[in-house]
Amino acid sequence: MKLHIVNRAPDAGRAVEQALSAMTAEDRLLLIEDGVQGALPSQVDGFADIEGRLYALRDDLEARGLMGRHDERVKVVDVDGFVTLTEQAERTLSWY
Amino acid sequence: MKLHIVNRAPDAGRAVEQALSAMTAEDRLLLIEDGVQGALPSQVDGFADIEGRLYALRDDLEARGLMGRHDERVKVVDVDGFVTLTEQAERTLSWY
Amino acid sequence: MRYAILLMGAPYSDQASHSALRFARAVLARGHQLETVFFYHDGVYNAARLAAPPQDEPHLVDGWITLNAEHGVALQVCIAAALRRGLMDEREASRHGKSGYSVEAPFELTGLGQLVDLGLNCDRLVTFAS
Amino acid sequence: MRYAILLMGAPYSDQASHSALRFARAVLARGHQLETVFFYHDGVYNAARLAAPPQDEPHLVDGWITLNAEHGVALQVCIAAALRRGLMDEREASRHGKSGYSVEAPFELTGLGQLVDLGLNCDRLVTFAS
Amino acid sequence: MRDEQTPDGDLLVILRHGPHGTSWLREGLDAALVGAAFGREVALLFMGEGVLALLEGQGPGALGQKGTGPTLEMLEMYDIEALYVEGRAMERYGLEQQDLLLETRCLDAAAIAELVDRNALVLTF
Amino acid sequence: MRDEQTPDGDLLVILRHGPHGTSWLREGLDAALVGAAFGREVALLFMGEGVLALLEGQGPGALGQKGTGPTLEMLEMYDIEALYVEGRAMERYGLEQQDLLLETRCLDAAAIAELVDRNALVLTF
Repeated sequence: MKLHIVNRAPDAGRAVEQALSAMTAEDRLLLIEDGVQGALPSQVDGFADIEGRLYALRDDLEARGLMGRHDERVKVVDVDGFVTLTEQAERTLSWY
Repeated sequence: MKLHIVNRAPDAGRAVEQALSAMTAEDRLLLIEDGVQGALPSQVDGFADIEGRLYALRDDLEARGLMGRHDERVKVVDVDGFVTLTEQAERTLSWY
Repeated sequence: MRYAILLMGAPYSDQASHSALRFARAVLARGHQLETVFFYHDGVYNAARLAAPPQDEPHLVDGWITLNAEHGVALQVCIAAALRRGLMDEREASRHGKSGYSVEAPFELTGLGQLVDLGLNCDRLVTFAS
Repeated sequence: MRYAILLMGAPYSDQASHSALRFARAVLARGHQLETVFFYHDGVYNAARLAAPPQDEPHLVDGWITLNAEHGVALQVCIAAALRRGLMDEREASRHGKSGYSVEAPFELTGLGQLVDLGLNCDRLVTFAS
Repeated sequence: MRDEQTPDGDLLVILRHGPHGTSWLREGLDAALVGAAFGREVALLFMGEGVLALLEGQGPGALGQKGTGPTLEMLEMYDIEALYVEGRAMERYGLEQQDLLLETRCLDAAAIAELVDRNALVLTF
Repeated sequence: MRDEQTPDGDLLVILRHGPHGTSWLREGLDAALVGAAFGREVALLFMGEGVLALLEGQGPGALGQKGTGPTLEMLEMYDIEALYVEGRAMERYGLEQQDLLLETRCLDAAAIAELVDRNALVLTF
């Protein structure tokens, strides 16, 4: 199992599309930085294929005033949780 | 009349969409740098609303091997032509 | 006409600086006046005096210096954007108690107000950004 | 576990450097070893020794230096990417006939091969980029 | 009587980047504040991700940018009152005026083109 | 006999940026060449705008990057022969194998996911 890290908004180019292409059925995806925009209910449909394996970083949601506005299907983790995700994954890939 | 300059690929975010929103019916649009990808026949439909007012920079087409592959509805200018366009326009706006 | 250029891209990492230099030369070649190149955002990295690119690549810093020497183009660097990014001239370095400096003449540190002035007083302001 | 971080974003201009530093601290706090932070692409600007950000903003360079001092994290800067961008240590400056320098210990200039080694030999390599 | 051809404003700053991820928003706001401090008539247009800058409940963020809240408060101090948002972006993010920190006017594409046309200087960030 | 669980390659470099506009392509290729010079098994995947790096007829470009042509020739010198392109990007740009400088294999999303899975180290540029 691998962890894919996306720091770009769904709007801002092809990072999300490319990450999704490269994921196997076990892989997880973590949204950080501007990537957390993808956790908004209006954006989250793009991640329907990986339901249950989509995460977003709490700090970055909070800084942007998006905590509480995010879709409930997104699992929120703090920085410790981010480290845990990298422990559990054999490898990580970043899409930016 | 204003000149809008776009240096991003149609793919790479909202620069093209935003430039088109901000254009009046006389304004012109010049594609430079990675923006010249927009001159490809497969991409140029996005500029249908400004036919006749769409330009692309020759140097950047050539460097990318796109000269000759571009759609014939795009007017190709060299750097001198770029300066001329800025002379003719009252103002320029850049979208990146 | 009187032109000014606003440059907001890092050198080498992307094409904005090269596009700006190419455009600057074409403006001058057509007999216009190029008042100033204003460096803002990551554009301020163009003013780093130690750049040593591989010999087969264009040397941007030298390109800017030539524009200044041959055509009197002012090279103005936003001071706040520069300081944040670790660029300062000798005066700012001593003010911040640092030894060494990374920006020197003909690049000059200046305030952001200068950009607004340029935009409103020149005939054309053309922006290149990453 | 043994971690390494690859950082490819300019400081201040975007969040990548801050994310990397935040992640680095969390990795260490959980008892892992953080072998190296490798600076590539615009990430090399993190090694500019003169940075003087406003006092109310986090000082990235100091953050990296603290990681090195307290946890022995190596701070490796790709030499080719650095030279292109006007960053060099005293040795490289004298080799290129330049006075002054912009990178100093604990940052070290190193080759890109080091990145491949880190990626293959550490348990985890995590990339932060702009 | 004012000439119809005269631009209405001195400076329009277009903000197209959200807060915290990059310094574009902050450096764009700085340009607007400087323009206003120099006595210019300044308007702001938030496009694309830029509309997120106006969202209530933001924190300081990793770049230590103090949240945009305090910066936006400075807009009032500097008498920058002409604030516009792109309607299409508001829709895309599912936002309404009540989600925003400041009172804005929502513009469609035609109104954006007109606003851009009415200002002597337009800077995009 | 080889263990099925063992990754097939040491290093996969994914190139997602076109030539000339930024230094990402060049700095990604440098990483691939260094990996190969150190005796690693290296594969390249061109995704999105990255497929344009393989286009015939390129010039040196404003960044003076010598065209990608000469750099791509180095791939052969360093025995980097596993070259892949993203099918979706080829389609988007209306490109065929015959438009490209080098022989590549065209992959759909499932094949990309598998390729990524089979390499010990994946670097994205």
